Amino acid sequence: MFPFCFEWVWDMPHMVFMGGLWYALSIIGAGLTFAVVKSIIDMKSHDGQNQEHH
Amino acid sequence: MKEKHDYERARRYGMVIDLDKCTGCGACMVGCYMENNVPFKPDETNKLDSINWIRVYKLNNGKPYPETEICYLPMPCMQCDGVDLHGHSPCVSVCPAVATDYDDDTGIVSQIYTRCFGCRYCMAACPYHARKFNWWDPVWPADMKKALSPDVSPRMRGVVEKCSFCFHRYQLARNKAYFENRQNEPLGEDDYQTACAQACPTGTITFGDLNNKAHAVHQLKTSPNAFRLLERLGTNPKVYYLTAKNWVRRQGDNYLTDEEPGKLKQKR
Amino acid sequence: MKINRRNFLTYTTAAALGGAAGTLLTPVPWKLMDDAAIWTQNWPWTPVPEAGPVSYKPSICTLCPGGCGIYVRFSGNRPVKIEGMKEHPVNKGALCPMGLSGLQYLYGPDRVRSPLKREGKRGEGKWKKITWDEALAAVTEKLASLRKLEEPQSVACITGMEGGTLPSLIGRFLTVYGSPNLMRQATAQDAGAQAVFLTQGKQGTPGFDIENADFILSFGSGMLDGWGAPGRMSRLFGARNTAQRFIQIEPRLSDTAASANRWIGINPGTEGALALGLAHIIVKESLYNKHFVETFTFGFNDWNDEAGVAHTGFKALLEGYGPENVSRITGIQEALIKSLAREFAGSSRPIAINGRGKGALPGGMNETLAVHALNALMGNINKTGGLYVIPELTYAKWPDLGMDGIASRGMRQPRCDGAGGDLFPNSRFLLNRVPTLINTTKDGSPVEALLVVDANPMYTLPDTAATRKAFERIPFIVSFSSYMDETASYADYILPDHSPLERYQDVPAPAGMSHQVISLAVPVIKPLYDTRHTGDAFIHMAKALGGFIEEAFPWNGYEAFLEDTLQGHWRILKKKGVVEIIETPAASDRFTFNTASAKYEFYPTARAGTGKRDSDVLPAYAPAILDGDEKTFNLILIPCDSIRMAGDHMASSPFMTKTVDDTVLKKQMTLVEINPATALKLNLEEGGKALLKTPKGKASVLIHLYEGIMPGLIAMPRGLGHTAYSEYLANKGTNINELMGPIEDPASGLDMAWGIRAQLFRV
Amino acid sequence: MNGMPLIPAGVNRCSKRRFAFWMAAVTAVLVWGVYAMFLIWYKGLNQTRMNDAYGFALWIWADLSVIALGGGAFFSGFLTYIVGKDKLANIINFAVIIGFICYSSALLILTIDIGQPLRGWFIFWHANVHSMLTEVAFCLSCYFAVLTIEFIPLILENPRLAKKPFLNHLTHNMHGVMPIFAATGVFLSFFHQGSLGGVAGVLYGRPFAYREHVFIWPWTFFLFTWSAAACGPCFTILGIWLTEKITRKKLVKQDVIRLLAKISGWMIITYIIAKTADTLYWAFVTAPSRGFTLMDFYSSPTYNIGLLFIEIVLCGFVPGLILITRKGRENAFLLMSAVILAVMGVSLNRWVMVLQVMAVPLFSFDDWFTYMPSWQEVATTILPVAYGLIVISLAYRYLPVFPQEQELNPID
Amino acid sequence: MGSNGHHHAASTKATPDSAIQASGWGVGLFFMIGFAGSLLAGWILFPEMLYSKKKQPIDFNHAVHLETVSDGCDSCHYFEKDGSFTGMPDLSKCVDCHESAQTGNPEEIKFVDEYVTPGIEVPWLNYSKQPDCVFFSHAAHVMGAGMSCESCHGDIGTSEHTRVYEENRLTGYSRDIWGKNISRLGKPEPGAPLPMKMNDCAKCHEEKTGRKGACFQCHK
Repeated sequence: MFPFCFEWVWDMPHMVFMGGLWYALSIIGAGLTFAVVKSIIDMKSHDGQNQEHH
Repeated sequence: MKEKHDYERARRYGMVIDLDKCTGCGACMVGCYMENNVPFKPDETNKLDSINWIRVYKLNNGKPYPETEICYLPMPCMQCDGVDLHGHSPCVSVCPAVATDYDDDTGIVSQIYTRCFGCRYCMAACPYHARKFNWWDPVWPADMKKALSPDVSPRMRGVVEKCSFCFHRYQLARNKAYFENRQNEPLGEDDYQTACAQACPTGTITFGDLNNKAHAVHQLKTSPNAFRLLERLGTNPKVYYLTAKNWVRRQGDNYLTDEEPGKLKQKR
Repeated sequence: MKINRRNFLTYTTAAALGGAAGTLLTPVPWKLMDDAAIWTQNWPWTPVPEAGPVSYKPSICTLCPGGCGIYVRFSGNRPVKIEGMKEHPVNKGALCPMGLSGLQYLYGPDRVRSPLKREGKRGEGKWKKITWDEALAAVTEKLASLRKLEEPQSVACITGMEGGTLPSLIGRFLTVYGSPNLMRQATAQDAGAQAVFLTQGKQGTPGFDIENADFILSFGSGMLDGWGAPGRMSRLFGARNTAQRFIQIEPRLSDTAASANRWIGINPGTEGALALGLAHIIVKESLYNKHFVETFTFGFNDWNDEAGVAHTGFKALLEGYGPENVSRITGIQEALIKSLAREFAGSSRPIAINGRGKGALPGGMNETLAVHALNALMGNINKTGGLYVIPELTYAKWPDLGMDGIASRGMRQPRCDGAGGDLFPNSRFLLNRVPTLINTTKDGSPVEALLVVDANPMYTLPDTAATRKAFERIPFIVSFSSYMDETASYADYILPDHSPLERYQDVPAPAGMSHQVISLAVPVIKPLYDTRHTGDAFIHMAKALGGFIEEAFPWNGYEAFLEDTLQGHWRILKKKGVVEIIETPAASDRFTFNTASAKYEFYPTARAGTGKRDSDVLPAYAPAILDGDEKTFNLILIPCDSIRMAGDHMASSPFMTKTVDDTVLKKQMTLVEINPATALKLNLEEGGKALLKTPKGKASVLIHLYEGIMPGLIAMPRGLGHTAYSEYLANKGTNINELMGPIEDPASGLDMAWGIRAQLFRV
Repeated sequence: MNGMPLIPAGVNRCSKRRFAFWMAAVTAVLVWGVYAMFLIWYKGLNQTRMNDAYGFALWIWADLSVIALGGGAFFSGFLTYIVGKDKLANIINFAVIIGFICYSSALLILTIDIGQPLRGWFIFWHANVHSMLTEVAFCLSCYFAVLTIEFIPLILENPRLAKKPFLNHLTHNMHGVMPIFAATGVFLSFFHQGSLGGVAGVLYGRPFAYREHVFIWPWTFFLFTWSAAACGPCFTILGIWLTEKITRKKLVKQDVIRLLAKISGWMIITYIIAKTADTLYWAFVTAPSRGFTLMDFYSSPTYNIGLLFIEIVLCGFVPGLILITRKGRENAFLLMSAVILAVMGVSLNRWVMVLQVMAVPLFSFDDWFTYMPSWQEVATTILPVAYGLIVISLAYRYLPVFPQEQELNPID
Repeated sequence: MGSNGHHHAASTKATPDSAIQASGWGVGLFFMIGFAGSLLAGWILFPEMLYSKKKQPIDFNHAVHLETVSDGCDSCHYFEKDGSFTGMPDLSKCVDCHESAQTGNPEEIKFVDEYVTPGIEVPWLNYSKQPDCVFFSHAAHVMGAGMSCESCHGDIGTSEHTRVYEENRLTGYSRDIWGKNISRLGKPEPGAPLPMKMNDCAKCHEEKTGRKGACFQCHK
């Protein structure tokens, strides 16, 4: 899973497979972080007022 | 260093089992149990949850009395080299946690019980049913624990185990070779033998390095009577069988009605 | 910022989230996750075998009469494995599953760990631990009281078939005590020994030089099913060269038959007829060794005795065994009988062997004589590739016995099994007759006290129900077994012997071996439990009985006795574990026979006597009268042996049982083999449940369809159905002895049963 | 905290009492399953009737099936957020919930199915990238994370939670980035549905399962993804239909259902044609090269050739043809029959690819292997059903799952 | 609990509505409290709790022994003829010199009285004990690779007292295997024993032989 794990080898299968994994994880992580941070900022700027959506 | 490495890669331990010599006595199984700390339960008659690293199958030619013939077939782990001999044996490539691995030095497929988390994918992958799962916690009654060998670690429930070609004996032989400063020489045939080969009273099982001309298996495997089990699946087993009986050979693999064993080589 | 009820939850949640986030940045979750996995890798209930320096100790396997050489591998001071001894002349490294799993007998839960005295009812399993002093005193007291009553002959002792000097020691004890009743269960080897005595006048066991024979004709001997020394037989089979022919004759495709060059199915129990039929052809076609027959044999041709009475010879007997007749009896085609006879006679070193399966059942004397006659016809007596006689080992002289009147009178009493009496003068032990004799005695039992050593008659004797009934009538039973076997669990006292790896035991003649090999099993470890060598126990009892009985045992223990007995061999045996005596008989000796005629007797004069007709003396074939009427019991049940199962007094080890196929044993049920054609008639299916009935008993069994068995037969494995021992060995299937009774051979009194009539119902 | 409504505004829900009664009944089943689960964890897999021949059994089938059926979530997400089928926004919530249930169940089953649950994390930490199972585990857990993220905004729309400003903003912002999550979900789903197919397809020691490869993937890889995308929406439709029957309300407009059914129908038809081609190639080329005829694989009374017919024709072509025809979609009976057949078909396919693979003997001296699950296996397999019912009930009661509900069921 | 409830009830009345809602700063503060608290607990308290501390049965002085023996470490820790390594010497080896106490050292007297005289093996706690699944060839490392004892076991030969043995309460293994440092970051102090987890073996193997080695190289 990590390059410092026992089985890790710097070869194509690892880079492609783990690349895909970390790519997906980082998108999920970035998306979540974005939503949380933006919500904190929005909350401050809207002074705690609820927002209408959809 | 490089040369040594290449030399080591050249080793491929394997077995030649002469079915015409096997009397079905079961000594290989018992020798294996004792050597490898194989557990036992009060009832071992359900062969599908009975741990055997080598199991002797009883084949028959299906003919009525008195034309009936039977043949015993000892089946350990085939230590497959896998498609194109790359070490991707059916089991190794599927293990999600690298609990089973192909050792390039010896060609032996390892199984690390403490790494295995019991998904059993390797068992689904193995066409030979060589792999056994520890459905139960192993229990050694009374003083039977005292008979356990320290060379092989006892398994816990929930993991898969299988024949290792008595790899610990290879380790011990190498250990001795280091001590005697002959680690760069090839191991002799007698230095490393499996427990089943040693226990077999009729000399049915011959074990050695298939790539080493000095070892008996090197020559035996080229016999016209030699075949391997389910060879057509492309598993490339390192266990060869010898028999002069065509019906036995036919049962060792699958053939369409118009196919003859031994005449298919050019096809693949 | 105020904390109140409303925001308390929010703040707590915040703190918890902070805590969770922080914890993820500490080693706690990660280290615990790793350690938890490591914990599963070292569960406290998964044993960790202690490592120690590796060493090997040589000894002999004494789990069966084979006497194979073994090495016990040690890790530190723990024996961890048994491997075959390459240098041993018997097995040369080969071992059977029983020998390989020998450590399970040492460490197993079936061991009796101290002397026990019965509490509660017999066989109930309630025991009281007692000391050795108490145990020995109790037995000695009983023996002393019987002696006082002047009934020493009412003490009987059953020993195992392992041989060695221990039975001699016990025999000596019984002799000075005053009882002739030393017994053991007779085997095919005993039948062979009697045949050797009758034809050659020698006391000894037959040895077969299979190593050098080029044509082996086995009349149902399970050469690879545990016959003789299994290690030797397997090794011989593996090393067999292509010139060697091996023909197996039996009604079922056994593992031996499967490995033979040719398997010939035969109607069960007609092997004697076939042997005579083969002899017929050999004689008719003059294929026999004329020089030997004419010069060194007696009774081949018709002859007149000193009184001038004309007698029929062996040749005349054969007249009645023409191929047509024999084919009808045996079910073998005439042409095959002829070709078999020619092939046998045409070989340079053919040998004929009999004794069914492992050889645990003696079989009929005439059959054994007929098979031996085949060897004699070819002159293959006492020569390479032929039949040898292994003489009984002559031990060094022990001090002379002094005997009082009680002892002498006791020794003159007839044996309780009738062996050696008027009826069966040539038999030495007829344990198979004892249960019936006890059960038919009106009041009391002729046996007042029974000592059982290395034997388990309550399991091994045919007709278990009758045996049990007889044992119920024996007031005092002592078992010296190391294991809680059927007899031990029924005894009043158990004085446990050491287990094989803990004790000395000499093996003077491995079963079936063609020459003398004396081996010595030595204790490789100190006894694990509070056990004592049975030899020591007997010496102790002799000393306690005092007087001349004590004087007959000047040794301070069994080891000293053994040393004294083995004399010159002792030192070599202690050092090497084995003495091999290959005495090729000198040309002159080869044909020295101790019979009345000083020749090999086709007509055994030792069997002749007043009122005996020639047809009683010559080995004619007579069909065995099986129990049960043919109409009701329309099938025949035969026992079958497997090297994966122990058939005798020892139960199979857990590992042996583990190797047994699920077509033999499933859960707690025995599978019986039956031909699919027969099964079809009886509406039986593979794996189906059935009730098996014989005149002796009934059992629930499962069906296994097997093409390799003659239609009309049912084969049942021997060695299952133990009722004692631990859960690892007990309650596995049916003991065939519950279904089969003995059939007394009119010629020898030995058990000649090879089967019993039976019926099988689908349930 | 009290006073604020828990039930979304503008909709009717059954009485608390009735709801509690229903929940108690389902919870009883759940507790039975949980008990069995703990038994298995405590005593080990000997509580099952799996054996060395049947290393994969009921659970793995259940696992593969729920994942296939949960495929409605990713495929609906794909259609809604990426293709832009806006109409499907009306069922996307429900599809996500079904997906969430299916995937959480699948993960739960996996934790009981392994012999050493405490070492389960080895599959991530010590991953063997060549193993299809690793790919399954990775994509499965990542996609489960995605589904959770997709589910969260819906939870946050519960009127009581929606009052919290932070959560309110969070809902809004998560909706904003949802297409990205959906895309990631589609990517992950594509691979793990496929790798589940690969699990069987790469087994070259098992000629019944083995399929020829395209690059590194066996044909089953694509067939599994395809069939999940095809039949998953049918399961969503089935779920909606059942919810409507139980609540006795119309919750989704028929045109939405029909659109989904139409897409599903075309997916099924194309899938089953591909599946047929695959089967023919396998039967006439792959298997014979290993010495097997097709009928060797169907020689058991249980596993006979009828299964193949049922899977391909009855549960493949039939529902596919119904769903691609307008009349078929507009006839309620035909529509639901097709939906049920499709769901059965994909489940049967997973059954065959797990259990029949194990049952087929490879040696002529072996017999067909048989297996009957123990009650513990059955209980733990039913457990997810009870769990799913609980989640759906709670979600339906407290969350605005069906945007069209208010419109279709106006409160007087 | 009760008093808390009372406090809350009392304060609710007096607070304005805005304070009833949790304040952003308050949430942040509590978050930080939880965060910092768990960090402290995880990094400081946890390692203390994870390991139990055990004393060796005898306080063994390696330094003194090394002075008196002729063959260095090999005098007591040696190879058998089959190439296996004996590890901790058993009592029979000690008895060669210590049949009776040689000095007035109380530890030695204790050793003789408690172990030598009754013939009981000393239950030494092995700092380097590997799990049962591990096969370690001393011969390969010492004979083959020419490594010294110190290179893995540290300067144990110069120690005058036995160290406290820290046993992982969960796994039962010595802390030495994991490495003293709970984070396993940084290098062990010079002279200290090396950590002996599988990764440590693999790292060295990769450096020295170019390969981490196959599983069966070190597992049994």
